[in-house]
This record gives sequence, structure tokens and C-alpha cells, in this order.
Amino acid sequence: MDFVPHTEEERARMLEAIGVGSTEELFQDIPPELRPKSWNLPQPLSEFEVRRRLEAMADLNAHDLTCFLGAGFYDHYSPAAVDAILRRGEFYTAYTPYQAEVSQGTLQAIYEYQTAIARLTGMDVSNASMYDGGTAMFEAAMMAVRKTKKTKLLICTSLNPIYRVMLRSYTANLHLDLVEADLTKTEDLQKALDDKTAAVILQNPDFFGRIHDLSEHAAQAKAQKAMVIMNTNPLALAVTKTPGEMGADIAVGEGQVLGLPLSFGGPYLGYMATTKKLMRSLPGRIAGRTVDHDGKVGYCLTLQTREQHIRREKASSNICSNQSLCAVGALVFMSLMGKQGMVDLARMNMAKAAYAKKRLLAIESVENVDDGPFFNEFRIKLPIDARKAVSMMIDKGIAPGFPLGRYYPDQPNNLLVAVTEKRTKEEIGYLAEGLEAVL
Amino acid sequence: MDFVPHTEEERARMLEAIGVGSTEELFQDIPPELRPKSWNLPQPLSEFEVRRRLEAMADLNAHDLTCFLGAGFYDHYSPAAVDAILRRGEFYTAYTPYQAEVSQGTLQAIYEYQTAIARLTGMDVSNASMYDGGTAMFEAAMMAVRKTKKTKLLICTSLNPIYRVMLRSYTANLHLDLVEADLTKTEDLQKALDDKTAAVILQNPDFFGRIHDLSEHAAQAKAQKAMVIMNTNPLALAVTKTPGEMGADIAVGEGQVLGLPLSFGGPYLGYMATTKKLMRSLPGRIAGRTVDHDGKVGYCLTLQTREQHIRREKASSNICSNQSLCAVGALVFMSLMGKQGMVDLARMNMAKAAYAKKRLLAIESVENVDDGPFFNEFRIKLPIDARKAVSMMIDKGIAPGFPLGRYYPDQPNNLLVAVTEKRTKEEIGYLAEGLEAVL
Amino acid sequence: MSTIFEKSKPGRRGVDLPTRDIPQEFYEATELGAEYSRSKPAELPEVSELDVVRHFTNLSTKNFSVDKGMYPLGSCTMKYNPKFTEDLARLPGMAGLHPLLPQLRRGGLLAQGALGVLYETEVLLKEVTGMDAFTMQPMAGAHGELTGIMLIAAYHRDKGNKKSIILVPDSAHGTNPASAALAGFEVVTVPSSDEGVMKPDTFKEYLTDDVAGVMMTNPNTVGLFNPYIKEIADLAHAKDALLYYDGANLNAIMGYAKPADLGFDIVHLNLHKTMGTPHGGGGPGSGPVGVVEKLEEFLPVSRIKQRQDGTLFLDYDQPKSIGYIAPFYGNFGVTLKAYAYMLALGGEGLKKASEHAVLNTNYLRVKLAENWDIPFNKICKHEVVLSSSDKVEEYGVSTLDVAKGLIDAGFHPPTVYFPLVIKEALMIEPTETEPLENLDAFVEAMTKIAEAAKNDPESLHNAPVTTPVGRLDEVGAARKPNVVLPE
Amino acid sequence: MSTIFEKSKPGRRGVDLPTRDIPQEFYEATELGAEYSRSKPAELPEVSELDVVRHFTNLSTKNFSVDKGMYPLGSCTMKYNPKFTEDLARLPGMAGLHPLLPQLRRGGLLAQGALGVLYETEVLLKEVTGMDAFTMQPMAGAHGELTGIMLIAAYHRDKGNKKSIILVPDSAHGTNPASAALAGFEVVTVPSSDEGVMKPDTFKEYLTDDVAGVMMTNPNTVGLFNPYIKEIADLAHAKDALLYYDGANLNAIMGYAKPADLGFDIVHLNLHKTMGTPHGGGGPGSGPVGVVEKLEEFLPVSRIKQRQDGTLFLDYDQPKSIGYIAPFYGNFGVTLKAYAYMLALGGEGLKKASEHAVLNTNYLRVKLAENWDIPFNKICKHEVVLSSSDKVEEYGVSTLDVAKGLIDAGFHPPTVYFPLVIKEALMIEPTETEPLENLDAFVEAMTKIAEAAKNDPESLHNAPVTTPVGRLDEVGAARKPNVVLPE
Repeated sequence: MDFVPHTEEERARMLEAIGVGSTEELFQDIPPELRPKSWNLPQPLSEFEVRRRLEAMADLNAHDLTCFLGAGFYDHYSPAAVDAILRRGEFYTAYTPYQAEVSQGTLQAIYEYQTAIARLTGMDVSNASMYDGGTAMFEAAMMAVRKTKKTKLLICTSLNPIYRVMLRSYTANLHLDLVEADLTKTEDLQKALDDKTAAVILQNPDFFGRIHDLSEHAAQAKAQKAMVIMNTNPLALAVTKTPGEMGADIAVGEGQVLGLPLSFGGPYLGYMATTKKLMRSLPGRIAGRTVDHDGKVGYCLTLQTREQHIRREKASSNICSNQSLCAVGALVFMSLMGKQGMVDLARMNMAKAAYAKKRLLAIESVENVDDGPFFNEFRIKLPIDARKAVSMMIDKGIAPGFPLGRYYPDQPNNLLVAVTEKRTKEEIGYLAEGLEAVL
Repeated sequence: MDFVPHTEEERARMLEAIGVGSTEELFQDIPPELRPKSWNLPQPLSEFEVRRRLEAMADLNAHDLTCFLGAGFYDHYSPAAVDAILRRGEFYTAYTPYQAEVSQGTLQAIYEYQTAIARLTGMDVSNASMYDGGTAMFEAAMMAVRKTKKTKLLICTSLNPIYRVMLRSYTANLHLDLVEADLTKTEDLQKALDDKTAAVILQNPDFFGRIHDLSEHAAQAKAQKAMVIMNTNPLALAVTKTPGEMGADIAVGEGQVLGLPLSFGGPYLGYMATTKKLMRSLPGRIAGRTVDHDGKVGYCLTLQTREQHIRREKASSNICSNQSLCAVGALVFMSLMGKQGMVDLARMNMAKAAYAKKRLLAIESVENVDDGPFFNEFRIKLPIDARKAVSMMIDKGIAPGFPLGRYYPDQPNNLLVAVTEKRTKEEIGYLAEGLEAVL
Repeated sequence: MSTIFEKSKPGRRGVDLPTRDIPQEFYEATELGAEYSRSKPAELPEVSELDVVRHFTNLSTKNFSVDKGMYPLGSCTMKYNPKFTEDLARLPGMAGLHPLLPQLRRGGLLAQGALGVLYETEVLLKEVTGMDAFTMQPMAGAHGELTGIMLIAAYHRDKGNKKSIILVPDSAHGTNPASAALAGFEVVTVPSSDEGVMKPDTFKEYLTDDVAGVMMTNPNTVGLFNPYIKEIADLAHAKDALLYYDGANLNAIMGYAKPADLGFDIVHLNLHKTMGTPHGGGGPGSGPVGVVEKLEEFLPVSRIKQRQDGTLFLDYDQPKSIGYIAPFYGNFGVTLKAYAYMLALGGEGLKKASEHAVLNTNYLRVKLAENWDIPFNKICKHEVVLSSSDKVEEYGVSTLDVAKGLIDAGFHPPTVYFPLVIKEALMIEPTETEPLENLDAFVEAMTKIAEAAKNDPESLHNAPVTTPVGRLDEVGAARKPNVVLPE
Repeated sequence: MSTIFEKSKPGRRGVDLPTRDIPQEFYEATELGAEYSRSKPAELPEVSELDVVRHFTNLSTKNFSVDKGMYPLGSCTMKYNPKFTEDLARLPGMAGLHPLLPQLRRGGLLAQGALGVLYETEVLLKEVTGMDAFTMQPMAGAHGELTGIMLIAAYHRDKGNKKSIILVPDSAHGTNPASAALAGFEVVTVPSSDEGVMKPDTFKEYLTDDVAGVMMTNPNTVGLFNPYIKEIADLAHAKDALLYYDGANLNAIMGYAKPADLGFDIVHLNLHKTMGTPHGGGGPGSGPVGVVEKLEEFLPVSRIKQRQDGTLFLDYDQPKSIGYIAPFYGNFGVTLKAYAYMLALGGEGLKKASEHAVLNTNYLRVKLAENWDIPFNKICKHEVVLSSSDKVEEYGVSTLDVAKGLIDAGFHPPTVYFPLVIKEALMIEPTETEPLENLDAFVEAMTKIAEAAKNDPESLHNAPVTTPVGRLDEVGAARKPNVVLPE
């Protein structure tokens, strides 16, 4: 099915109006020698056939494993109302709200999203979203580099390894100095900090699920005039000390936990919030509240002089499309959960993870790795290579967690187990029994 | 989850305004002795838990059998745009359009639906839908009884047996005379007709898939001042002679084939169309076009003096809720298919059924039953009880058709096979090979 | 807005069919002879998918709906329709299931999930109503009524009773008398008392030996619970008349009264009212019917039964059954949504729903009484009925004017001119899902309308002015009906 | 309309969590010490599901969208977004899949369907563009650009080239220079000729040894195909500069030219433009990047590869790769929709799409030329650029006035004040899915606006008047930003 509505008769009428004899003539400006030598693409299919094919492909995916995989991306439940709203053509078939008067729906929703993110992070302002947590981290780092005019990024090794690799990729051509170290202890941070440090990059809860108070870290960094960038899980923020409270300059993170499906890696949502002071350095779209000529409240994109379509190579970022619809989805999710619901959801995640950890540590050969508070994920040490254990568990229909050896060669036997509100006591029981059986 | 928004504080404020001390007091008018002795209902569940339960139940259903079951209800493909429209809250969370000014969406859609049904059936007018094909048939019969003031209903045995049974159920208390006979041949009809006959009830394509020209039947009935009611498949109507062309007084049928899911029996849609002459005897809602005080075109429910909320016991029917949303869905389906698409779809069904019939008759022990034109369904005679054959085929993942013995004890070995556009050549091959293997 | 037919362009297509995979000859052979063919194709629209989506998206915006605002349409229970039930009814394992599957040999085992939905819904509804057995087949409330009356007929036929009358109170929904008539009964109307309910002494006057049954709703359409119900039931039963409960108003009493305990023999429920399934612009609904034990054998076939091993099956062996009243198992998709809704609310939630439906209504009652005449201004249940009689007399402002004024204020109007026992009635049912701030806004709108009736009646005569069309010529529409677009 | 925060009522809930099935002690233990806790809960709204659904339903009605009308926003390709792709992206087997699954040992075999979507999409895009290899990771067009520039940097770094300049024509999208700058390059702008395209002789003047790459789109943003492209490419390649193709405008040439054949080394595509996936109010998009063979080794990891046995796997063994640019495989859900779209259209449909996009644009061009100044009024491709300069000078009516006038006529305005090379530009891209009658209606609206500019300019200064708000004080918004609702 193509979606071209033209009938033969209409086509003829249009060609005549244009004054050409054929559609082919409309391409006369493309020199013949540049025309394609091949066009080996499949025959068109009907909607039904495409659906059948995609359904068959979906059936090849083991999406129904009982999921204890997390590592930054979590199997949460998204209430049906979220998708019901996102399915409204008014939201998903619109574009970036350049024309404010006919885009008040998107603009107000984004303004509300920014408000929710600011309140959740304890920061002053938020942008309208970045692509994902990793690109948000890169943009935050660039913001720090631009603002501080310094070149060193000090990165804690408990930052999601994916984001650490992404930072390296993006900065490869930028003559920056990326230093990775375990900065969990403030002593270690103190040692690593110097006056070249543009930013200290930390994560909370960290990649291993551990909850920290990073206030002292932030104070140390500020003392060296380095900016503090914190990556946080927005669901955990319902209960944990906020980047704002800890003194972060920029808060970023992955918004997938706010009602977005795992969807094999995307579309997700990078959130990004900062202080009032840094507002005009923030990359990306920002919606603002204003009034029309009658004093009626309305919303528009604002602070656009930071952006590429105005500033071109001098812009604070190259971003154009962001993850607007995902941001609306996250807002709907946060609205449904609400003030108390978010806290309860966070706590349910914590409680179930704690229960799972207790169940797993009850297995004789399983060792504890971390003490102290943790969110919905934790490390355990297995007596065998975790990759192997995972593989055996998958055969039982359970994805028991993420084998840390993949990112941390010194932790081959460590398994990172995530437990969300979706995991029942029964399923946690299966996990524990299954794991005991394969060890 | 309940959906009560009230907070404690609000409840207290409201009770105070009402002047009662508790919600309990609001039920003081229900005498204590009438209060429930038990309330053994389950604990509330969260949305996630309900979803899990229903998903588990859905997994118990063998909906993915390759489906050659029809018998009046067919496995057609419904384009995604149909459901996308039906999912708009504006359509599905509205009620019967009593207040025309705020219901122009539903009203115009129903007017368009009526137009499509009238054009498809070749009749003058249509109502806004009945519950299903069977209740539409009953209402049509009642219309004929009321109009003709006669008491005999002459019913062809090739009318869907379900509808025949329904007619008997509904008329049990009405002192009518229901006569069933094979009226396929006009001679037989002629014999059965008499001056007590209120209506002759026929089906085309009939229950066995056979296509007839019922013009002569209609003429004969009219000669006896009996009304002619025809049950037709609206998809077949894209190509077959219409009730209007054949001289029917009332056309009814099941609209499920117009883009509605099988959904284990409903919600479906009974369509009902008639002549201008009989318009004011038509039961059910009807939308009409009119103008407002400025002459602007608008739509409203019309001819309401036929209806129960005005006429009470003198109404032409008791119907109140109909299948409005299903009618909108059917309209969207017919719009997407369009004039030519409906013809093409009907033909594809016919062609595939013809191909399947040829493949099945190629099996040595399978016998032909009917000659002559047929739509997307046909009878074959097996060497064994068709019920048994069906059971064995289901074990192969194929629902090969409907064993006619269930309704026609004299046809134990006959199988009614339906083939829609969704069945591929490959699947038809499996059917033929599978059947050959079990016979 | 032009119709989809007027947007048609010859040759335009909205959809592609699957690739032709069988030999071309079979397509060629589909040409029917003139004898069997329609003379020309039906003039359906020729439009693109985009045309269709735009047309219906834009059409939809001309509707008011629960998803947009308060819809206090009395006796219709326009409560919130939870979104998740929409998804569940579309699960492929449910929506894709052929209804004949369980009627094949051993096919029941292939549809245990779907049968389970039906069976478990019956179990829940039995406890909600106190009834002994249910059928899920009726496809709407009025269809349930008709089924109920057919059961009454079957009961008396079986007992050899000759009874031809159904009693209906004057405040009944129009469907009640219409259903009774459609099933072949004579309808006799019983007047209400000045208390607003039917009283036993009046009832007795009408209760002849010919009375086969009595159709009531309790609370009734003025929102009042009839406290004499048990007495009425006893009187009826003494004459072997059956008592029928119109469940349209059940949202008022869940957990506080069960129709069976009140003496009713038959009940229909409106799942699209009480159980939160959407109304769809006028359907599909679902009107399951429950009965006391003595009537169970008359219920329509098939019945869903459970075997010893816990599996479910369809039982057709019901010799006294009234037969089929639906082709299969009712509006299954609607039943499923209601089932999911009941699971979500649980017993607690259902009771809470009724409590708050009643709380909201009484709150409106006391607030509205400040500016409006309420003929029965006392504790009511799910709905309250106002009268604009005084506004008509004093200012020439009719109930219709009030309704249209509410539209301009952003509300869907209440049910108007019903029940018939109250002149110029406005029947208001807020339901439990409407928050307090909306009730207050509604009261404020009604107060302004009361003021406008006095100070600026013209503004109400001219209302609505905020809608795509103004008041329509309904008389003209009925006089010269245009119900199909001419070709 | 008040915000969702202003609708909040203390204690109101929108959702229930699953039943607590583990011992209560574990919940009690979730209380973090003050050290780790936020001092007070985040002030998120406290609202019901109904509140939420109404709020966002009503908000949505304040948006223009493709589903409602013509949206000729130049360079954005606001074509119709087929509905079925929405359903497919939500298939549980796709939407429910954890991205780390294929990174577990033997996990790839558990995600063959998802890997297949990615792999087959790459295959299709390779044929559409002529490129030798693709990555699906970039999550938007600008992200693709950044990835492309990173590839240029990696290429030169690998060869030991010291090149620091990226050339960008003056008509380029703003993302081009911004992307180059973000990747650490110096940007030099090359002017267009009076033919509207960059010419080889001008290009030569800018093509120093320091030039690492050239970013172009062809057709460019005035809708013109640059016929000198091959010559430009040869010049660039002679200096070992790479040629980058901004695929935003690919909808103009599918089947008529492949970027690889034109001499481009790198291309990004906008699946949310050319491949019909929805724009989502500003994303998510998808900006896959294709490269010629010599650049393949630099593509981001992971790469999707096929084994001998036909199974697919993720290949991380790419030592020269620029690394990760996305956490996983890009906006997979968007890729899936684009894949389904391409399967539906097939080669034939994609070519037809471009033909009709160009047909529609040229039709608008000749019709609009009657009343509007079109600086390059010749055969164009997917978009045509008007100038309101004359209207500004003669009547004081600006491009912005014209845009707002179009809103009142029921259309989304074109892109305005871009490209910068045309003063008071109106950049119009109708796309192929817009039917003729809408193009005619658009021309009529533009003709009326041209007349209004002359006869009633005030009406345009005051436009729009049909919208929820009038023209907003954007200057004030930027001067005193209110970007977060105060608590």
C-alpha cells in the first residue's frame, strides 16, 4: 500500500497545470548519468501481510522471560492511560511546536513535563528532553566544558558503563581529558580533582543499585570550581536525596522508567535539569509560559537563541527533534502515579529488591557484595561465571539479571539483579530456586 | 483500583453540606433488614494484576488456529485505521446523541453509516443499527407482522439456523405461526405461501454459501401481500444482486464482516434497511439531516415518535442502546475499502473459496454437495462424520470448517468451509493436505 | 462538514488487499452472471486512508464525551471508563476468537479463557445482586428487559398460568413498557404516590390475577429508594406475579441492597452503566439477566457450566429454556471489560462506587436546591430530579433552554423531560467518578443559568452558541426525513 | 487551561500498585535515613485517572496535527503516518523486549525478530541510498549528522589527516553547522549561486586542504536539485574531503537518485520524514546513517551481522569503530514503524511517493506563482520557497502575518524565515499524501491572504483569531523565562 491519493485523472490535470508532459519530466534536473542503476526493493505488501510478517518476527523474540534484567533499563508497568493519551493523533502526528497558537497542547504538556522534572530532581529548570540518558550526559558534559572552559571530565566508574563509553565516543575529537575512577569515596574524589576539572560525573543510585549521599562530593567539586553532573533514576528520585539537595549543577538521566516500554532500546527519553544560573546554557528545546495580546496565558518555545536553527554553529547543541512524545508519556505517567504514588512505587521496588536479595543470599554459594541502602537492583556474587549462570537460567524462562563481567572484567562472577513492582513473590521464588539449582 | 476521586477532606466537606454525619446515613432509606447478608467479592486488584490475569486467560484460548470456520461469522482483516478511530474517546465515551449540538460527530457518522447501508443493500433507508443479525431479523419479522396484520412467518431452512432458533425464542409468546421449509425453489415457496403469510424470510448468500437470485421469490410473496425479508452478507452485497433489486421490503443481516473482530460472538452489529414506504415503521434509532436556525446543516435523531422513550408500549421496538460504535467502525471500514475495494475484497473471498473448494474436492473421498455460484463458503461431504474430522484437524492447528450435523441432523458428514482473504494459498494447502490425511 | 461520500474522488483507494497468491483463473471466475449480480457497484466513498482518518478525527471533535467533561445524563450513569479495559478487550487471544469454536467437539477446551470470563462474570454478578443464576447474552439493557419478560412468559406458560398483564410504575424507563409489549404482554401503568414512589396500597389496586409480572427499578427514576419494596414483592408473589428489577439504577445501591433480598425474581444489569464499560455513542452495551432459582431452568441457552475437573463447558441441554436470544454469548467484548472493571474494584470498590455516586448526587441536591425546584428534596440515591416548571412560568425559560445553556457552560446536559412524573424535569446523575470541583462548577453554572433565566432569558433561548451547530430544526427533520444522502 | 499541577487535590490517587505480596517488613525497611532521603516528596500532581485523561484529552485538542489537516511545514515532510505501524510497534514481542537480552550469552538467538527488523531495515536503506553499510543507532536527524561528522573525524584520524574544517552551504539546515561544531570542527559557510545551488567554481574557492568534509542536502532547502553534484564530489574527493548527505530531503528523489551515486560518502536519513513515522510533537525521530565501504569500519558498535546459518548477531569486534553513540540500537520502535512502512510501499511505492511529493510541490509552485514571489520559480523537488518580501515592502505584511493568516484558514503554516538565503521565506512542502483538493484549497487560502495583504492588512496582523490563544509575547517569554511552574 502506498498512501498516494492521486487518481490518474488528477495526475494528468496537475501535470498539465505545471506544463510538463509526465512525472518523469519533473525529474529532468537530475542528470541521466546520476540515475539509479538498480532499485532492488521488494514488492509492495498489504497492511495485513506486513502485520503477519511482523507478528511472526515478534514471535521469535523471547519477550516473555521473567525479567530481572535491569542495568539502567527496567521492566516497569505503564498504566494503559499513558498509551491511550499517546495514541491521540493530535499528539503524535504533530511536529515541533514552532507555531505556538496551534500547538498549545504539546507546549503546555512540555511545560508541565519540565515542571515535573524540576520538582523531581530538585533543580530549577528542565529542558524538553534529550534523546536518552547517555546523550543527555554528553550534553551535560559539554555544557560544563563550555561554562568552565576547562577540559577534564572526572567520571565515576559506577556510572552506567554504557554512558561512559558514549562519553568517550562523543568526545573523541574534542581534545578533552576523560578520567575514570571509583569516586565513591570522597577521599578518592579529592585526590582526582584538580583545577582542570570541568565536571565531576556521578550516578545515584549507582550502576550497582547503591544509594549514596553525594553532597560532600558536590561540595568538594565546587571548591575546585568544577561542575557536578549527576545521573539519577527518576523513579528513585521519588525517595532519594535529589541532585538539587546534594548540590548538583546539572541533573540528567534516563526517563524510560517513567512509563516507557523497554522496546528493545528505544525510543526512550533523556531528562536534563539545571540551575537558574545555567538556564541559558541548557541545550535543547524549552517551553515557556507567556501571554498573548489579550493577556491570556499561553506557551511557546523559548530561549531559542541557544538553538541551532538560530545560532547555527554557535548553538548550545545541535539537537532539533528530541523525544517530545516520550516526554508527554512520562508526564502522563507521573501524573497518574502522583506525589504519593511515585513514592509508593519506589518503595515497592525497594522492598521487592530487598526481599529478592534476601532470598538469593539464602543460597549457600551466593555471596553478598554490597552493604548499605540500595534501590531496586543489587549485586550478588555467584560461585561460577555469571554469564554461564544467566545462560542456564534463560533455559528456565528467567532472565536472572545482568552478568557484570561484560563491563567489569574484574567481576566475572557478579550478577546484577533488578526487581521491579511487576515481579511477584512467586516469580522471585522461582528465581531463587532456579538459581540454586544451576549453581 | 476504584475510580473514586474523593479525598477524606472532600468527603467530610460534602457530608457536612448535605447535613449528614456519614455516608452510611445517605442509605438510611434502605431498611436495615434489606441490607445484604453477604458481600463475598474479591479484593481489589491493581490494573497490572487484572491485566496479568486476563492475559493468562487469553493464553488459554486457541485463537491462533488457522480459521476456516465461518457459518455466518468470518475471520476478515480489519485495517488498523478502523480501531484507531474507534479508540478516540470522543466516540466511545459518549452516549446516545440526545443532545444534537454536542453530538454532531456521532450523528453525522450514523447518517453516513445509514447511507452506506442503503447503498449497499439497494434499499431506501437504514436505521442506526440493531444488536446483531438475529435480533435485526426478529425486529424485521415484527415489522412485517405489525404492518400486514398477519401471523405467519415463512422461513427458509437455509437461513442461518441460529437466527431460526432466535426467531422461535422471541416469538414464543406472540401467537405467531412459524413455518420452516426449504424455499430455495420457487415452486416450494409457491406451495407454502398463503394469505396468512406476513413475511417470507430468505437468506442470500444462504447459510451454505450459495448465491441466489431471489427476485422471483419476492414477486411471488408480494403477490400474496406478504412482505419479503432478506438476510444478506454485506460484504457479498458488494457484488451480488441487492435486496432492493430483488424486491425485498426489509433487508437485514450481520455486520460483523465490516471490520468488526470475531470477539467470541460480539459486540457485532445488525443492519436493517427498508423502503421509503416502511420508513416510519422501522424500529431503532435513525439519524436525520436538518438545519439549525442559521440554515447550517446539522444532524439529529429523528422520527423519534416510533421509539420507546416517546411511545412507550406503543413503540416500534423496545431498543434503546444499539451498536453505535460498531456502526461507526463498519462505516470506517467501508470508507477505507471504498467502492472498488469492497468489490475486490468480495471477489478475493470468492476466488479463494473457489480455489479451496477445488483443492478439497481433489481429495478422492470428498464429495461435492452444491453446484452453482457461491460466495466465500461452501459445503463438502466427507466420508466420515464431519464433527470427528474437525476434531482431528484441530489437533493439527486448523479449524477446517463447521460440521453441519450440529444444525442439520441429516447432514452429519457435511462440512461448511469458509475462506476469507486472510487465508493464504499455503494455508489452504495445509487444509487440503491435513484433511486428506485424516480421512 | 461535508460527508465522507462528498469527499469521494473516482479511483481513489484507502486500502490494499493481500497479494494474489492463487492462480488468476480463480479471480476471473468470480464474475457472477447478470442474474446474480448487482447492476452497478454500491456508491461507497473513494477516499484515501488519510481522508478517512482526517474525516473521522475531525468528526469526533464535534462530540462531547466523558473523556472531555462532566456528563451528568440521568439514568445513563456516564461514569469514567478505565482505559486498561479497552486494551484487554483487544487481546488477540480474546478479540480473535471465533464464537463457534467451543461448539465444536472438544472445542470448549480451546476456549477456556473466554468461557472463564463469562463464568466468572456470572459469579460476580450473582453476589452483587443476590441472584442465583445469570445469562450474559442480552446485548443491552432493553434486550435484558425483553429477555426477562420472556422468562416471565415462560414461567407462567410452564405453570399453565394465563396471565397477560405487566405492571409498570409511571416513573419507569420507556423501555419497560416497550419490552413488555414486544414480548406480547399488555402493559398497565401504576401511578406513584406523592412520596415519589409506588406504594403498596396503590399497587394492590392494580394487582389482579392477570398480572404476570411487575417491572420496577429501585431506586426509581426520581432517585428514590422504595422502602415498601418488600411488601410489594410479597403482594406480587402471593399472586404468583414475578418481580422484575430494572438494573439501570444499580449504581446507587451496590453493597447496600441486593435485588434478590428486596424480593426481585429477575434482574437485568447495564454493564455499560454500573460496570464502567463505555457507552460508545449509544452502544454496544450489555444487559445480563439474573434470576432466582425457580427461574433458572428457563434461562437462554447456552449456559456456561463447570465440570468436576474445573473445566468449563457450554450446556445446551435445557429443555425449558426460552432458547437463543443472542447468536452466542452476548456482547463478549463488553462483558470482558466489565469483568476487568469488577476485578479492579473488588467488593470494596463497588460499594465505594455506590457510596460516592450517592454522595455526589446528594451534594448536588442540596446545592442546587438553593436555586432550583426539587420536587422530592430528600435523601436520594444515584440521581436527583429538578423541575424547571417555575422557570417556564415565571420567565418562559424551558427545560430545553436550561439544557442548552449548560452546553455553553461546558457541561453535557442532564436527561430532560424525564421522568414523565415530574414536569419540565432535569434528571441529574453525576456518578462517583466526578470530582468535587466539577460538581461545584456545575452548581455554579446552574446558578448562573437560574440568574440568566430571570435577567436575560433570551441568552438561554439562543443557547447553545459555542457548538458546531445551533439548535436544530428537529420538527422539520421528522416531517421531511432526510436519513440517507441522495446519490 | 490550568495545568495538571493546578488540578491537584491532596490525597487524590490516579493509580493503584500491585497487591503487596511480600512480607510487610520489607516495606518498612524501605525508609531511608535522612542522609539518603529527599527532604519532602516531589510535588507531583495528585489527580485521578479521569482527571489525567480529561486534562490531556482536552490539551490535545489544542494541537494542529497531520490527522486533522494539511501541514506543509517545509523540510519536515509531514506526510501521513499510517495507523497500522502504530499497532506493530506495540506488539508485546517487540515493545516488551529488554535491549540487553541479545548481549547475554546466546541471548541473540532470543531476539532474532528484533535483530531482523534492524538488519532488514539496513538492507532496504542501503538499496534506497546506494550506501554500503548502515547504522540504525542515531536517534534523530541531527544525531545522525553528529554521528556522520564523528565518522569523518575518525576517518581522517585513522589516515593521519589533519583537517579541521567542515564546509556547509549557506542554505543548509541549522543542524548542519551545529553538528559539525559539536563534533569539534570549524564551520565555513559556502554561498549559493544565483541559480539557488552551490556551484563548483565557488566551492573550489573554499575547498582548502583543511577541509575534512562537506555537508550538503540535495535537493537543497530551496527545493532545487544541484546538478553539479558529481563535479563537487570529485573535487572534494580529490582533496580527500568526505561528502556528507543530509537526508532530510530524500523524500524528493527516491528511485530517481541515490546519494551514493551522486558521490556522497555518508548519508543520514530521517525515518520520521521520508519513511512515514510520526513526528510526535517533536520526536522521537530516527536518523540512521549510511556510509560507503571505506567508512564502514568506523561505524558505531554494535553492528548487526548475519552468520552462515542465517541467524543474526551483534558484532562488537570493530576496533576502529567510533564506539557507542546510543545506549543500544537507536529508537527501535521508530525503526520498526519505518520498516513496516517500507514493506508496505515496496520499491514501487517509495518511488511513487517521491514522484508525487514532487508533483504536488510543482503544482503548488505554478499555482502560487500567480500571486506570490517565488525567487527560484523553476522545476523544484519536494518543496518550494516563496518570499513575502514584496508584501512586507508594499503592505507591511510580514511572513509571520502570512503564516498566522493561514492558521485562520485552517492550515498549518509552512516553515518561515528559512532558508536564510531567501528573505521573508515561506518554505512549503506538501508531501505526496496530500490530495489535490487540499492543494487547491491551500492555493485559494494563499490567494485570499495575498488579497488581504493588499486590502485588509490589519486582519493579517491580528491573525490568528481562531486559536485557543492569539499571538504570544515570545520576546517577553525569553526575557523573563517562566519554564517551570512555581510551587
